[in-house]
Amino acid sequence: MTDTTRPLLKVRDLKVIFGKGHHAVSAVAGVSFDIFEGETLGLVGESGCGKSTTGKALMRIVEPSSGSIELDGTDLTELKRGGRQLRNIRTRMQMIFQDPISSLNPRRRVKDIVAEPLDCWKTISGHERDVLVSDLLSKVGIDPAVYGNRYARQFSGGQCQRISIARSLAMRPKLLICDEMVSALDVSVQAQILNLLEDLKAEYGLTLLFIAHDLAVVKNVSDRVAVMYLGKICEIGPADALYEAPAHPYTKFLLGAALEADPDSPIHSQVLEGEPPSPMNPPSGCRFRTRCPKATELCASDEPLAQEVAPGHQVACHFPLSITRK
Amino acid sequence: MLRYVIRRILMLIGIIFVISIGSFFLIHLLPGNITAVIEGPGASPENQAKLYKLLGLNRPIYEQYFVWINNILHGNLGTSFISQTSVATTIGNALPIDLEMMFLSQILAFAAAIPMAMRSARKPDGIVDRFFSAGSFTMLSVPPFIVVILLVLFVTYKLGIPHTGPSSYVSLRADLIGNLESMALPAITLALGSFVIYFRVLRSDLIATLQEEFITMARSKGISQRRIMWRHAFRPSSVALLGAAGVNIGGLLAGGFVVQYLLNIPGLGYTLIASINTDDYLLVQGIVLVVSVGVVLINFIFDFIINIVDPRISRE
Amino acid sequence: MSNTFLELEELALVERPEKKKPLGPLFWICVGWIALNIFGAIFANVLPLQNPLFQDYGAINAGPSLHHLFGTDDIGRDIFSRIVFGSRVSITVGFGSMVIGFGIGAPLGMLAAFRRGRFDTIVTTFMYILLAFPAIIATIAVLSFWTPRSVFKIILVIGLASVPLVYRVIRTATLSVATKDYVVAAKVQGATDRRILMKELLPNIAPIGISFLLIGVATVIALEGTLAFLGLSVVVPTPSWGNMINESRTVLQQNPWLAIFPSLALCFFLLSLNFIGDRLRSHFDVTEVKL
Amino acid sequence: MSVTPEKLLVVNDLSTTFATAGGPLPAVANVSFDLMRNETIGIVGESGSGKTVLSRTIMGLQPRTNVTVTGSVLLNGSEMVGTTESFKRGLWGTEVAMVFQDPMTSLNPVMRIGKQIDETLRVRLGMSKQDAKARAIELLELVGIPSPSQRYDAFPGQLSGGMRQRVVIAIALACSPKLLMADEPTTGLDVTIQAQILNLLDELKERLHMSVVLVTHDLGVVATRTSRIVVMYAGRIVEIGSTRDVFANHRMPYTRALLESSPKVSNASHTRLITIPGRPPNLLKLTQGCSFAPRCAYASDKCHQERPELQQADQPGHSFACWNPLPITRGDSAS
Repeated sequence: MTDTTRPLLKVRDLKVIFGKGHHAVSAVAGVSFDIFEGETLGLVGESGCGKSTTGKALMRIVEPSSGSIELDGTDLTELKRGGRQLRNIRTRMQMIFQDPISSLNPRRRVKDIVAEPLDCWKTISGHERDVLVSDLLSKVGIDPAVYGNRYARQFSGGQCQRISIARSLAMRPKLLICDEMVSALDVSVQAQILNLLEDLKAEYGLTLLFIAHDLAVVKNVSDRVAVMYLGKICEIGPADALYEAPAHPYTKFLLGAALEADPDSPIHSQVLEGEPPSPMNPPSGCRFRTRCPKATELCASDEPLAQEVAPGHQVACHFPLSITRK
Repeated sequence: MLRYVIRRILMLIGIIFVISIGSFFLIHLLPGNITAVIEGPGASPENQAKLYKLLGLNRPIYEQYFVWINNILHGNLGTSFISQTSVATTIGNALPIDLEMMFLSQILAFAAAIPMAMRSARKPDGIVDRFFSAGSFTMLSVPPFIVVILLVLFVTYKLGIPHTGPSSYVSLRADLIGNLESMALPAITLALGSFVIYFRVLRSDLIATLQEEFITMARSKGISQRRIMWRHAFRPSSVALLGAAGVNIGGLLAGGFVVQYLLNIPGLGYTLIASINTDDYLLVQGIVLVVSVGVVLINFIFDFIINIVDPRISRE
Repeated sequence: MSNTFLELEELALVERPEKKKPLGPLFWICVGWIALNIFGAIFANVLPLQNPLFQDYGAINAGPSLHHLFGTDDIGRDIFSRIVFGSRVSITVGFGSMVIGFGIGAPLGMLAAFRRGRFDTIVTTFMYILLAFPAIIATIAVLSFWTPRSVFKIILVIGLASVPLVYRVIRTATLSVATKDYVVAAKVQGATDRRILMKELLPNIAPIGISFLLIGVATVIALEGTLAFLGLSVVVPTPSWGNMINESRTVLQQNPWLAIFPSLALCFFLLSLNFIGDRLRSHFDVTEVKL
Repeated sequence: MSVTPEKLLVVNDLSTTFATAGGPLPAVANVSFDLMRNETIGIVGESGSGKTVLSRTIMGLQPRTNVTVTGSVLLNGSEMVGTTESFKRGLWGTEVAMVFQDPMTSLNPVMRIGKQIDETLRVRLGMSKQDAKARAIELLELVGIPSPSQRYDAFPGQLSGGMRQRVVIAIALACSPKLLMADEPTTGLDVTIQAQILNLLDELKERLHMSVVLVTHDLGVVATRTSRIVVMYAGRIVEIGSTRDVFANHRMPYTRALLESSPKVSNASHTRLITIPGRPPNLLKLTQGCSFAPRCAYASDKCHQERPELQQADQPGHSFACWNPLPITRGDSAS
């Protein structure tokens, strides 16, 4: 199912800087990764680490300051802003947002919301369009005959998210960017949506970038996981391997802080101290060094580059934790 | 904060500049020979020459503006050709009356609006609130010139207090009690208009604030209802109130003009209407300039107070 | 996939119930009153009304009677007919100015909030400077110099003076909508800016615009009344509510009806407009924009 | 006093009903449980389960209009239900205090944080200005705020979410309450900050000998930090027992659904989650049967018609409300 040889999306040294001069904030400070066809890449990090901005920059909803984003060989950063080519390429990559209720126009009918991309591009119309819309709604578990004519404001969060998914699939995109798509939902509804996403991924042959702060959710859906801290990726690797044996101290702390719904799981008294520094004034060298117990002078002077610690597992740290596999 | 203050001051200078240009060009709306129109029939050549010099009419338009603004910065607003008195002096005599009227009416309006809004907000949709809200909503639709007529009708016919003629205004320096008596009706009229706005704005903000989590938090500390209202709810709810007050004082001027016109209070409004009726264009121009700058300054001050009240605003 | 489909079947779907209060009978009474006034204004000439300028010397300062429903003024003109004819000025000025104000302010506000960037900065700064300018003083000043006064000039001056206000309301409303995810979602689907403006933004801003428009009309009518009262509106003897009230001042003692009836006409009209605007605003749950 | 000294809080048959346009809304119905001194109990449920309303009703902080509260809440011997606000005011802060869900909205944005702590000390304990300030700075230090005397003058907007929540905790602790109600205290916070705050609460509970009610939707939060757990669904308790029993020997299908539908870090990637159909019910349209029956795989006719009462399970202190309980799968693991 997963063709891990061909990258669908190649991101190189992506930077997003908000503001100018003294008030400039580099929300994304040079991020590079590939997403291979058919895989799910999880992007995890705490609030303010730039994961959502990365997702939006990939769609050029937020303008990247530098770097390249190559989808199937086309560099998105070179397309004219607001131009037809950019609008067109967006049909091949779609996005699902965090707030399900605000991502649907409350004054439009569900059918029209799902048909929006079709109407924009006028690929199909009339009866064909209606059939496709009904089909999409059924696929996400919403009965088109009963609910198709209702207004979006009448639906609950979980149902809105289903409608959003239906809309994003209308143009049969290759890449789906899911930005915290289940974090606003109750656990029981969250599980439904996650299962639905997995089913649709298989059916439509989708490639996913799954952005979330919840480590457990990310692991459950991802083949590979990238961990972000203060605008940079500090570790990227296969999901199971990375969770089992994190190589970056930050990843280790993050996993240690994640709460397991198990009374026997140990309480980690060794929690990460302090709070992330302001992205307006990031530390020199390694960005994690101000909170890292292992930090040395080298960490303050030199920025660590990504190094491979195992096949497909890279870490940006001068002193990666040793990886021992059983 | 400092950046914010500098930005506001630059904006203030820009606005005053725009106002001065606007006031200057008013004169050019007049049809025909400006000096003749302004001075009316029977203008002496001597006076025409004076005005010619004041406006610098032989020079290019931008130079005319600089001549004019330079005169104004030196306190020379020209001399009225109708009354033969200095415009600056006329304004200087009338202005204190406006300030007093404004001051009295705002004190009355706030004194009524704040406690009533608090009472209303304590039980939204309760009987008291419904009564206050319906009353204020109705009053919102009654323009000040109607209020003042109704008040005059009421005072004169129901209470039997005769409404005296043009001499009814008593200056503050002459007789404090008499002055307050003569100012009561205009101040109440203006206060009613302001009260309606302040009450509605503060009520809806208080209701919103009282639903905030930090109010529940304050309750859970075990402090009294009264303290919660004044210490916790009032200040964050007063931003819109202050904003409304800043804007309202500008709007109040029109109402103030009407009231002065009707009740013969010789403030700026009365003088303005009189000068419009006598085609005393230089006096009109002078009053417009002074009042506009005054309104802008008042807005500026209110903006400043809002910043002190709510530190969130200048931080963003 | 059919199992997820079934999951929902058995449950009631509409979980976010609409909390809307019905508009209520009072709302429709107000709508009816406004409609009646507008009807009267349009058809004043064909309606069986007395000539508003005819001076009936047999009935001067007469109280209400069958012949003169609201009585007559100090030179014997029929007050009822003058009120109906007088509504023409108020209504024309009220709606006319708002057409100008919204015609210029609303598209600018929407565009600025949607485009952002330099266009927004420039227009907004400019509008805020104008907004700080006391519009009422400016209106009075221009009207006192720009003689002779006509309805058209009054509409133009008030209309232009209202542009910054309309701009600010519409821009704020658009901003709150334009940052919603559904607008971003439309962009992501490849919708053109034009399509986003028309399909996503306009339907969500229109309710705010309409309620503000009605309240704006009421404000302008009150302002026109004030101007007329000060003698700065249409030239007498053309009746308008404001100048009728002004004329009544001198005979307030002998003939209070002359002040009371036009005042009532004006106040009921304003009250209805304000009520409709306010009710619509709460009906559409316009909380994010303070008018 | 008739209350045994070990029991700090006794909630008996507590119901909170809101009067809404759509009819009476039973947000909390017939809830009974108790809490020992120095104990931490967890209240778990999804949105709409009534857990937040329950915690506020226990404190007496429910809204003042359109609400009916019946039953009894005995807090350290004092009945809270049906008393006046001024009576409850005497208990708030000193007997019971609350930490709120969203630190971004629970602090007054236009009041310096020092003043917000001071206020309680001065109004409730009658401290002088200087004493209150000194104590406030001590409290800020206690909750782990760096350079507290400088932060004393800060506005809430100048602090991060984690720091604000520490300030909220400092305010709650100002008058040394015996019971701390923590309503989703870490929901809006990042995992690493969440761990800091939960550890802080644990540590303070031990140091100050408090009891804690920890309300949350996240089973991970209560798993290791509580001795007992109350599971709520549609305003009622559906299962209650020691933390271990609820996790390992749960009998109510909803408890299992809640446990199994949440993804776990220890799951292998692409683990299929067990889901329950539908979503939590509309409280205005509750049927007479078990509220969970429409979503329950084990539901029988009886479940739809008759509401199950809480019944005793095998382990002491463990009860559940279900007609068709799950069999005991993993045996008795209670220590």
